[in-house]
Amino acid sequence: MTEPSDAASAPREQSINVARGEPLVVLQDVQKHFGPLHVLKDIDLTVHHGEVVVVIGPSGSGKSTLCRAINRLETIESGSITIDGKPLPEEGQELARLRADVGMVFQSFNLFAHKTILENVTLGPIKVRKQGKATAEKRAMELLERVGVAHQASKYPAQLSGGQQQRVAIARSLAMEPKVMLFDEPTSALDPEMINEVLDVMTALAKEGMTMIVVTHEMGFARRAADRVVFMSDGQILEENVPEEFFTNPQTDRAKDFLGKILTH
Amino acid sequence: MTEPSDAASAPREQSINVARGEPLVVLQDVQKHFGPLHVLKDIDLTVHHGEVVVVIGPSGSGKSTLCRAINRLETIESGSITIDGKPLPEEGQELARLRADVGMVFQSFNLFAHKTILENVTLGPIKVRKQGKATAEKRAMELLERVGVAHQASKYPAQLSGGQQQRVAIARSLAMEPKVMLFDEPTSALDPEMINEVLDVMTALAKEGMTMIVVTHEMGFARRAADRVVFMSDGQILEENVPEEFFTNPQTDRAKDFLGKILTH
Amino acid sequence: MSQNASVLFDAAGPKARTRYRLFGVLGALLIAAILAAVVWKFNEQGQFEAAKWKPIVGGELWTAYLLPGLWGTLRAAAISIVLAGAFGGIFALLRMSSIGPVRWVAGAIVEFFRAVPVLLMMIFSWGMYVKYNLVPSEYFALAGVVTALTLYNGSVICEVIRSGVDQLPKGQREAGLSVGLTQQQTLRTILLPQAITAMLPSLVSQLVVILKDTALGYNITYLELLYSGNTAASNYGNLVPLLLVIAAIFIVINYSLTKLAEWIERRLAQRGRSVADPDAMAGGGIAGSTAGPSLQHNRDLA
Amino acid sequence: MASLFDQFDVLGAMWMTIKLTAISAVLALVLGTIVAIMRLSPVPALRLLGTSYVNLLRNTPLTLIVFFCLLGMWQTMGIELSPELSVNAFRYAIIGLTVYHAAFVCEALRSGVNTIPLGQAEAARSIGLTFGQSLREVVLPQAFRGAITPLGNTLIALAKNTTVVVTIGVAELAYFMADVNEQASDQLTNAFIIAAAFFVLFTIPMGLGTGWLSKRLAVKR
Amino acid sequence: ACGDSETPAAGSGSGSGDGVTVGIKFDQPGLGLKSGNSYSGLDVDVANYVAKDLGLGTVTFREAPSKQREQLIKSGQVNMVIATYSITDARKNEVSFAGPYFIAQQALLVRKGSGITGTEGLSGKKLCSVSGSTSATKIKEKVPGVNLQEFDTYSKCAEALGAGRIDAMTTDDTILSGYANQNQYKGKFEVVQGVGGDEIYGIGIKKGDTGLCNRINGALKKMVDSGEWKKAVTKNLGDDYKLDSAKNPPQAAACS
Ligand SMILES: Nc1ncnc2c1ncn2[C@@H]1O[C@H](COP(=O)(O)OP(=O)(O)OP(=O)(O)O)[C@@H](O)[C@H]1O
Ligand SMILES: Nc1ncnc2c1ncn2[C@@H]1O[C@H](COP(=O)(O)OP(=O)(O)OP(=O)(O)O)[C@@H](O)[C@H]1O
Ligand SMILES: [Mg+2]
Ligand SMILES: [Mg+2]
Repeated sequence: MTEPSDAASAPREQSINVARGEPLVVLQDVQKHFGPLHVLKDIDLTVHHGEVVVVIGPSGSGKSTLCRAINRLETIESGSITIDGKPLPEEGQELARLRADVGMVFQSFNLFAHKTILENVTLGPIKVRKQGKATAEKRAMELLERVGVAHQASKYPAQLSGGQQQRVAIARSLAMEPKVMLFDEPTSALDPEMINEVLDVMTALAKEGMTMIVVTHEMGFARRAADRVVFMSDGQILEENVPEEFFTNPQTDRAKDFLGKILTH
Repeated sequence: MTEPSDAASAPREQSINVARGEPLVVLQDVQKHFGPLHVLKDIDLTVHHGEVVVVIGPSGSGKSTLCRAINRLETIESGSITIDGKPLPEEGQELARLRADVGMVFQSFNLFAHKTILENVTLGPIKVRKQGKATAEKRAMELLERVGVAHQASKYPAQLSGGQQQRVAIARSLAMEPKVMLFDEPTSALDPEMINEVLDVMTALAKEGMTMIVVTHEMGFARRAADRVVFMSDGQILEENVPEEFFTNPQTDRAKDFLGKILTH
Repeated sequence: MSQNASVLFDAAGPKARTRYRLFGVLGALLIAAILAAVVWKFNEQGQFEAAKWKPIVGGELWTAYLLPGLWGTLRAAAISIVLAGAFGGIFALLRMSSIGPVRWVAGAIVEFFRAVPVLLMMIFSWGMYVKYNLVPSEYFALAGVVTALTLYNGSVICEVIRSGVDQLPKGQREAGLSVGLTQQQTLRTILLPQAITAMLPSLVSQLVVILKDTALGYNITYLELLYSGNTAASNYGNLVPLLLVIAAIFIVINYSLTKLAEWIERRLAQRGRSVADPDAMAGGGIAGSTAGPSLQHNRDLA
Repeated sequence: MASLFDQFDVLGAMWMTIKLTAISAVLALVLGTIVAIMRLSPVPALRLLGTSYVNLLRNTPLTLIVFFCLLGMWQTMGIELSPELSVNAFRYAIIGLTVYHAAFVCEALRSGVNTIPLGQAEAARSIGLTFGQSLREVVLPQAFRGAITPLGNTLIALAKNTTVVVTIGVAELAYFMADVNEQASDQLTNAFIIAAAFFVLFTIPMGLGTGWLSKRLAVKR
Repeated sequence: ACGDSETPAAGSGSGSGDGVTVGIKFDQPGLGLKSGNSYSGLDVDVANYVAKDLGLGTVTFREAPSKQREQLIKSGQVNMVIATYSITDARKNEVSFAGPYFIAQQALLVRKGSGITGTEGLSGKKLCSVSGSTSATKIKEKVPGVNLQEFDTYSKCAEALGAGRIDAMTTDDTILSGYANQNQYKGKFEVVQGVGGDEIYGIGIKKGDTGLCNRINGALKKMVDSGEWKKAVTKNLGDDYKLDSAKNPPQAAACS
């Protein structure tokens, strides 16, 4: 694997040194249909500890499905997905436990609308990790502080702007201390001036060595934070490369075409 | 009024020469509240024949309201809005006639879902302009050709991609031969790879000399096609300038801050 | 549908599937046991005697009682749905009128008819028809049934249409106005056609309500299924078996209507009701959708 | 009009309507919730059972259901709910009203669940909550709030539908109307005005109340 | 004389030789019962006899629910109503009555061997009647402790009695006898008479049609004299029906 983008800050270096080379998420020959539609075709993908992988591709190419399959929000038909060497459990407590280890951030935030910001962040630690309320809240406040919304802790999600909600969603995931975080277009429901506040949090996370799989159209983020860009089209992974290489010199026509559409404006 | 459309190529220079200087849309001291919220404060804005004005500003700053007020989809409390020298009628036939002269393109396309593409475009000419069906359809097909969706004429809106729908919406407005076109974030509901196909149509329109007021976050478009950029914040117009000047040298802190947020990613 | 039916829970794994199958078997056994107990009791009381069921298999009971009753049910329902549709359409327009007092009066009338039980209106209007001999006396009961069903269901349909217009995306109206259509033209050519199409499933399921409510005509001697079943039972002495048969007829007809409504709904969705509330697309429903517009409950009752 | 009050037990009929409504409402809410949980459960057999229940009950006229309760359970199967026949009929009326409206309560709750965006349950599961936990912590609290309005509509319909039990001789307001029609038909208009006014006054607060409640408890999105 | 002139009008074409429409009950065994596509019962037999005697042609039966009887007559939908139609002063204001042709009395229907022999035995027993009927009210006055179930039809009471869920039902002895004689209950029930007052069955016709009234009364007299009346009673109400011969066959009242 190539070196991450020039490693500006210390923490990343360390965690990479510890973990780099160890595969964390491994997909092998994954297949998935929706009815007649073949949405995931022969997907092989390995994401290593501390690596940041950005997935891009046209609408409908299967990026979300890929992301969701890793969390088993979608089942796959054949092939295998392993996390930290263990295959995805199929059900029950084990599956729940695995999901606690895989953070997921959605396009539409999905904060629990009837709970306060603080409750959103502490729910998982209390119910799943069985932490005490005080411990959970202390940790939650730290995380909210870190994403910059600590002063909103007692509000309800609807009272926050989209960018703030998404940062809370990231804090909620982080509270579970996940091994890997999945982001499915985390900024595409946001007003433009809020996009950066979320991308900044994500970039910081990447720098700290979090393993991340990010579906996004934000090419700036991909260049800045990704170790690798994966290009999907029609359910297939067509290209994988370091960002610089991918953006300046895409190999396939599909990728060229896609980049052409997306980069000129 | 200039001849916007009969010359397919390079008419912009001409029409500007003809019309530049004649005010078309004039807002004077416009005020508007939503409850306690003062959404339009002392708005003064003059848009000339053939001019392309891009309105930018943070979310909630009143851009949409401004746009909608010009079409009287929102009423204003005081001040005046005139189009081609005539104040906005308050109701009835006259208001309808005025609206026919002001094209409006919405963020969410708003094609008539129960009518085909062709019917969407011919509805106004037939019902409002009292054109014959054949004439209206002939003209509609020309416009659909121009925006590149003529082959979809007999489909229903839901069968088209977002980008295609938005181009139809533009054709629908053009079919009324409007004096001015209003665009309210026409690309922000689109997938990234469809944004350009819409911006291209709008750029062409601008080149042909159409008078346009465009609310958008697409800075590329603003640089490329705008004669003037208007920056709004908290219901006020804080800056007006030619694009180059505005982007490189914003005068107010608000504008600097906003551009800072929006341009880095 | 089946794929998307519910995201409330995960797709079942092998263990869950086994467990579910076990639940299924146990549940089936339990239900079979309850049914067996009921059947045994019914049998003890002779409800399954040949004497009680033979007439039902034979043709005479059908030609002399049930079919005329069914005809009465269908006839009252058909007349009522037509009149209620007209009533609802007119009152919807009145309730959306730009003249305040018209809106207000129409609203009061509609709300009144929605608040008063259908049966009371039936008894009352029937009493009036009889007392003042307002229609030929052979139609007293029919008129009573139709009047009550029309007033109630017409009011409901009025609200359905109104909410149909309300549920259209705001942009549809605005786009109509922007093209230069007047308020009236926008209502007529843009909003109402979409509202009525979108509400078609609700309107069809309103038929179920009307059909069921014709059975209230029983109380005012209207010759519908339940009434004719009772008359038949006076002769054959098999009321319980007959009620079972009548319930089956109602269920079959109403279930078919419900399915029809669902089919229409799917068709509309396929043809691309982009008019549906955008929220609904963003995720209006984690339980799978057949619930339809929120008014549906109200209307399915009574 | 005063003579109606002397001649007939109007107040008793109103009280009967209120009792029927209140008791059936509580029972229907309980039964309907159980059916709704079956319909929403991951167990196919339970879902089938819940769906069948709703389809059967919802498509049968209430009059028939009330008959079945009394004729099937009391007369044929001999289950007597009280040695006092009027109480027995009253209780069967409640059973009939309950089982019928439970189907609608179930549908109201389901539509409440439908007001919850898809992502909520997924988000719950993706932080590691189990099915039961996500139901308890995330889905049901929101579903009940979203269901308040349809539940209110069901309650109003239930109040009006109590009139149907006149057929088994429970002395509520339709019984009163029928009685007047039989014995003092010149007073029918007055009787209708009294009964209609009662229902308007009885149901309007229900509508306003549930409207207020659903606004107050609404989950803002 | 003036009655004669009204008769043809009353039937609006069906009153004279080409047919007559008679309102009866459809659901009362022994009196007026629709059995498949034909009709049976005392009321039906009386109607047929009268129609034949008066040369009215074929008889068409229509259902005449209690509440609609006056209007059916007034509007000319039926020429006569013979449907356990008690003569009362209130009704006389709206229609005229021929007859009476039978005087029934309130009675109880009980299971054989139940030991109930009269109203005294009813205390604490379960009694069934039809909602809003006067018979139930009367019994309640006499025996306050009675345990009353009301249904909307007598058939339901009869079924409940047959199933043993109630101890007695009450209404006119004619109707009760009709049930006691129905196939499915034959031998199971017995009628207990001497419970309450008389119900005087008349034939309702258009008000003031004394001509028709007199002709019907003539026919009724013939029916009694010829023995047809007695035969009809026995056939429909059963051999063991205890006819109160002090009152029956009744003397026709003067037409007015
Ligand atoms: N539950 C489903 N049932 C049926 N088809 C589905 C379902 N979910 C997704 N699809 C289809 O599968 C394909 C891939 O969907 P997916 O959401 O993974 O694409 P994507 O790359 O994330 O697109 P986008 O950029 O628009 O989010 C699409 O064609 C989509 O319509
Ligand atoms: N109908 C309304 N009722 C009350 N408040 C409204 C209404 N429409 C808009 N507002 C408020 O008015 C303010 C200005 O709204 P407007 O839509 O004009 O902003 P905008 O600049 O277009 O924002 P965006 O970029 O998010 O579209 C916002 O605070 C908004 O919440
Ligand atoms: Mg996606
Ligand atoms: Mg806006």
